[in-house]
Amino acid sequence: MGISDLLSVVVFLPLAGAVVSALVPKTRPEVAKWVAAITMGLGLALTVWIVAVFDRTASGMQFVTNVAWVPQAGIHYHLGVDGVSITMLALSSLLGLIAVIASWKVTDRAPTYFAMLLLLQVGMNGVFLALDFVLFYMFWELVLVPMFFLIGMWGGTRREYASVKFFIYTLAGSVFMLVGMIALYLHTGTFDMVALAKAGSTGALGIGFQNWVFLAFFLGFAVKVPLFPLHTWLPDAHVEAPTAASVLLAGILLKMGTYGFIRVSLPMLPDAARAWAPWIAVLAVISIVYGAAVAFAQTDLKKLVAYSSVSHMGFVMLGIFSMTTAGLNGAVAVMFSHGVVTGMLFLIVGMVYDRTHTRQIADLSGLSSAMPVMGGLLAFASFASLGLPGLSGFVGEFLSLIGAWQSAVIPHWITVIAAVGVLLAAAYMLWMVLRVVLGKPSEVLRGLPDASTRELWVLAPLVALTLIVGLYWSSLLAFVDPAVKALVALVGGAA
Amino acid sequence: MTVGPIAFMALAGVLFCIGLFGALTKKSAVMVLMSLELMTNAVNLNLVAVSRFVTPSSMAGQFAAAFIIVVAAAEIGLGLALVLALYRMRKTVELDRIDRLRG
Amino acid sequence: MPESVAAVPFIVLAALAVGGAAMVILSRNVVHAAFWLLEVMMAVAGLFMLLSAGFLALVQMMVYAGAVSVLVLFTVMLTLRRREDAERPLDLSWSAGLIALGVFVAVGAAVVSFVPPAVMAPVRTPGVTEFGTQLFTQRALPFEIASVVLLIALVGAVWWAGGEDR
Amino acid sequence: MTWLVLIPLLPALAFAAMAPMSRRVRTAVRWLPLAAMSGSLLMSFAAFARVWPGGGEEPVWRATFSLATLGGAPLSVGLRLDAVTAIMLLVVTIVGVCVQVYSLGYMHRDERQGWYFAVLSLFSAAMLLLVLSGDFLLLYMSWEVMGLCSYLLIGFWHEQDAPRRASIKAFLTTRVGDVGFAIGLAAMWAYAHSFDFAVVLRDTHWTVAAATLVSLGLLAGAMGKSAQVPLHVWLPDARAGPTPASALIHAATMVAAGVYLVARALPIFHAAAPWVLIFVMGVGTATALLGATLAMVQYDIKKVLAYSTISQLGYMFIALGAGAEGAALFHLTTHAFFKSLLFLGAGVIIHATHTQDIREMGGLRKTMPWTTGTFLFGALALSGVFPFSGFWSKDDILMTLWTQHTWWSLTALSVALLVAAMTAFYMTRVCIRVFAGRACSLARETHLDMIVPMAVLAGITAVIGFTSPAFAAFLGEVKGWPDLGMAVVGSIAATTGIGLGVWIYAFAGVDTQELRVRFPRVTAVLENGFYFDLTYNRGLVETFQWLTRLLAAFDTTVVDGAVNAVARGWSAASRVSWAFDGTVVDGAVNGVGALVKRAGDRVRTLQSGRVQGYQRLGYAGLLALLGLALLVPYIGALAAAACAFVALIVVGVIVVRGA
Repeated sequence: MGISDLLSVVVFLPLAGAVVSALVPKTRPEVAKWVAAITMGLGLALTVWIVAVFDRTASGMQFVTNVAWVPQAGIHYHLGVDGVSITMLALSSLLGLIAVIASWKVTDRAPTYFAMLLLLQVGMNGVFLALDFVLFYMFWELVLVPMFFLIGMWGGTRREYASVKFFIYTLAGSVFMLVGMIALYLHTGTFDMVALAKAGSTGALGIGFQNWVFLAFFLGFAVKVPLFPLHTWLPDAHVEAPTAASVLLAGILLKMGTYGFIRVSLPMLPDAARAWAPWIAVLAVISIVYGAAVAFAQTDLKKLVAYSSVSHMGFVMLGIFSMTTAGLNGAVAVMFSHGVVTGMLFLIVGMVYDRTHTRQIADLSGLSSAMPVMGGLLAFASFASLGLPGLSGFVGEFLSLIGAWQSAVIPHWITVIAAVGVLLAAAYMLWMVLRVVLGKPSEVLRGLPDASTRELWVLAPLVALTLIVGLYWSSLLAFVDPAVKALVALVGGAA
Repeated sequence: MTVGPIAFMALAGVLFCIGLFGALTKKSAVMVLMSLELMTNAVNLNLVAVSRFVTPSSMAGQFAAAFIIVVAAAEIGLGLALVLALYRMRKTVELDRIDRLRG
Repeated sequence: MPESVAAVPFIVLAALAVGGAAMVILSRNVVHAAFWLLEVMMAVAGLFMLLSAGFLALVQMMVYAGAVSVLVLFTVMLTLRRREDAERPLDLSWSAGLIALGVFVAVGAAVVSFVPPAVMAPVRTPGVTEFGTQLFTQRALPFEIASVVLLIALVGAVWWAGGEDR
Repeated sequence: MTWLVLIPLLPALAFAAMAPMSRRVRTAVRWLPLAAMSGSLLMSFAAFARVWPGGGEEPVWRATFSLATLGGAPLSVGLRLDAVTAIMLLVVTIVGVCVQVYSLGYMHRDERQGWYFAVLSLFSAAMLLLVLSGDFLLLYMSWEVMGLCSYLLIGFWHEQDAPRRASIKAFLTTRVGDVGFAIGLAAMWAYAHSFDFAVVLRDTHWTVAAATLVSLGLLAGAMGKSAQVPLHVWLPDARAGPTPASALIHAATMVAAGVYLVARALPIFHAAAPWVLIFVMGVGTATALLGATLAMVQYDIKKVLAYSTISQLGYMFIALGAGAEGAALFHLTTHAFFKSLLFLGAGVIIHATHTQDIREMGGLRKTMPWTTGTFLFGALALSGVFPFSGFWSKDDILMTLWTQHTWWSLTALSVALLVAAMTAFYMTRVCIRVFAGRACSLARETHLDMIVPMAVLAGITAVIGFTSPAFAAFLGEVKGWPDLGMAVVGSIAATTGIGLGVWIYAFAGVDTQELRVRFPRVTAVLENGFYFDLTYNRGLVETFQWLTRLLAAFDTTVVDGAVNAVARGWSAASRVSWAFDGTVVDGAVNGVGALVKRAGDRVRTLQSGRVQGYQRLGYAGLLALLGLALLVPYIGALAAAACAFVALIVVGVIVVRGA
């Protein structure tokens, strides 16, 4: 097995785990979770290996596997990583393992539950590594199924509604994506994403054609991001989903949308992207401000975090469609940091919920007095989320902002409003901290235990990553920059 | 006197449509399954004929037909098992009395 | 075009197949219909022979004529409470007939517009030997998958048909 | 000279070590920040010695560190040591060590004091990093971390409501300014492609438009941090935190960071449109006047000092507006010492009297001689009395305004003189209320560990003024001893204020309550701080909260409602459309109900639940599609025929109607 087969192993290892986990009898849930943990752990180890041997100076695809799959239709089994996808792969492998450990106490139909988590992992890894459109689409849709079941079977009180809404909404989006994909295929005769990117940048596609295909892909990706006004599935799905599913939903699934924009819309349809950029920037800014404002009014902690995701993903979109290296670097940094930080927030909210059985902000106050460690970590995550320098959230937001200002396609006033969004983020986060973390401890918190060792281990890597990326930007951006530079050169934006 | 592929294809078409008619009309689940078998047979016949006349050396159509037979056998086995299960549950094999999906 | 097929046996077998199929649909008695189906299967097996697909003909005989028909007959027997239950109305319907006719017109149009390409006859028509060789070399994977499918179907069928005692 | 890195690093490490500790262990090692800070102090002296004798434009030492590469170009941050940095380092570390020592005594009863010391240490690290940073990005980053520490310390006693609210208010108000700062940085990057002082301030040739934009952005940030009007509202509330933290953060160092920022960026301000500097001066003037006015009417001793800080920061902005970097920094330095001294003194007084209200104090000079003495040193310096430090730095600013001699600067000068008098007046008021008169409490002198830092600061306050020419020379400016005329004018202003204060509060015994009753409207305006808070609360905060609730409702009803409406399925949709048809086409209202029912029934029959029905539909649909596909070439013709048909009917109807 050569090193280039590593990617296939990383993608399909969880599938094997899922099969094994599903076969475990219901009466032995601990076997299933160990299977899941070991599989995820192996996957993470392999990912770390890939990250370690990844050539950070090169801009192209690495570890490429490309064999004919359905040669009649020109479909290939084509995997590879570049600087953008490797950050996402690392994030998804890490959050996958964390999701499993965070679900350690799940006993209800545990074998199926862990099989679903593992299956989800196959789809998530696959989306970020696939370089053939058909493969990409398959993984993309594969993600929906386990998430649907995770929400629908292990979710909260309105789980049916939330899961069906999530499924249909995102499926409706991806149908448009399929249309765009087929249109591209009919026009160019290939499903190969690398070849398509080349075709797009050489101007092989007319602007009229590009516009329509861009719109189709936009609908597919924007639902996933989610961009205002296509975001309403997100709060429902988040509130009803079990903690681990929330973590993966916010941490990885949303990134699939923005990753699609980076991997598909920008390089393949550059002219259309340039033409649409100001409008998308407007939507992004609305997402930023609107998400922040709505988050401020929430009374449910999980909903607050969910709407904050809408706001943060707006920064990603702004960075992407600035079409500058700073903006795109920033976008990937926000994607990574949001995965880590929001994961942390959801985990902590879940841990608090496990103890108190409430997520109402009004019920929880004085967390830092009742559980100093938990409260401190929640405050830490909030500060990372509101973009405090020295923590990871700042890196991306700042770079997105300067990229947007620098951009030739985005007017300055949009950037100014986005900067106000940073202020609003501070407002809702601090307002939450004020009511939840600070103050006199409320009745429901009395006598509850502080974070356990397992919970600390779940959060520790996220805290560490937040600090490392925030203090040493290159630890993340060294991977991203060459790919972004090549992309911007392809698209022809400002340096 | 000889016949070419068109004769076989026409025959297959007739068989298929007879099967289709049966599948659409019959009220007994067993009859519907039998009609489905007719349709599969028609398809197989078509495949083998085209393989014989168009790609005589590769036998691709024959393989396809062989696998269809396998799947059809599996299908009829499962289908009949379902019919039995249904019969146990509802004491009938009449399809028009099985309408739990009614809107 | 490779060597053609003699018309006389084709016409005989085709008549048997079409007639049998019609009888399947038109029999009032389910048991009779099952026997007519068996007749159609055998006619099709003959047609396979005619198309020099010997192995398939054999499989057709064994699987359909042997196994499936028996299965159908058993099911019919098991789901009949009285002898009279075997007699059923004809259940003919105009709309279904129209649809079937439409499909036939469409298919017929497709068939009529089909122009057989000119193909060189092979040196030797491949037979059962070649079929077997290919089956276990080039097409080993589909073969294995097919066996797994059969196995799963078997398990499933047993499961569903298993009865109340599980 | 890489050891300079240790100056901010030591306190940062102290914080990093203490943050994960348990409360008990943290309390046990509460001396750790002090140890780290002392190390920084020593190294700051060493750094100062390296820069000595100063005067050069070029930094003595610089180091860059690549944060990231953007499109292959490095995004670097760096440290630099030059004269300004050396002075700021000394100011921060000296005040910092004094406050740390003082805090050991002040906080020793508090349960969570370990956390207090840890945050104080992080703050020191951020402040030291800020003054050491050689580019605007690192400066901005440490700036925000300071904001966090300020937030944490103001809200230190978060079980009470007031500190919690004050902390969030402080963070958000300064962040309003930081929005401008961030935009300024973005514009700076877009124009100069660098944040480095050397590149941005010296090598870049700024266009007026770009420089104006950037300087306004930076100014916004500075106004937030340095509590300039209209972003000053957070500073008076910041007194809710522990008093020594107020001394360090909200008097001496952090609030001066805005002044430091503008002083650093002054070359950009010079390149900007001329009105920008005048605007800076105007902001400073307004702030100085407003702060002094409000300080005169406060009863809370910390609030008096807070408004006084605002006023003095305004003074510094006036100097910056005049382009006098040296004068501003000198006032910053002297102010850091005497204002922290005053806050520390206030802390002792509050501890001793258990109140912050100066009306409930009095006669402390007998029981607390050391506190009285040091506090008086600070008060005299603040009032600008010779030879205390405030006199010298204030004189510098006044002289700068006089020499600039423009219409604007002379206006500012007259206001500044007025403010000087007012400052002397309100400090006299506080001193008389607190120290004179009969003793009204059992206050006792505090311990030595708190007196010593105050005494050190008092000593510095007394002598540092005499370094005025040396200070300027060190920064590379040429300046002699103060002009006698301006010194006399300044002293007259101070004396007038003191005299008035003594006359009113000590001799004439004017009843200020009576004044309040006589001028209710003026009183109301002053007591509400010119209604800034009220306006912001009503106009911004409440509107924002209302707006967020509105948007949240909008989100669930309209945006999500639209989604649900779409998803409600064909059955319902067809009912609605049938009903619509019924009303519009027929206009027969009575028929609607029947139509709706019929439509529903019709849709329902499609859903028979029978498999074969579905199958038939499927095949029929397939055939229809096939037919459609065959007809496609003729679709254009069919559509044209249909259009023509409709047009014909429309024309016919019009003709018939018209006839």
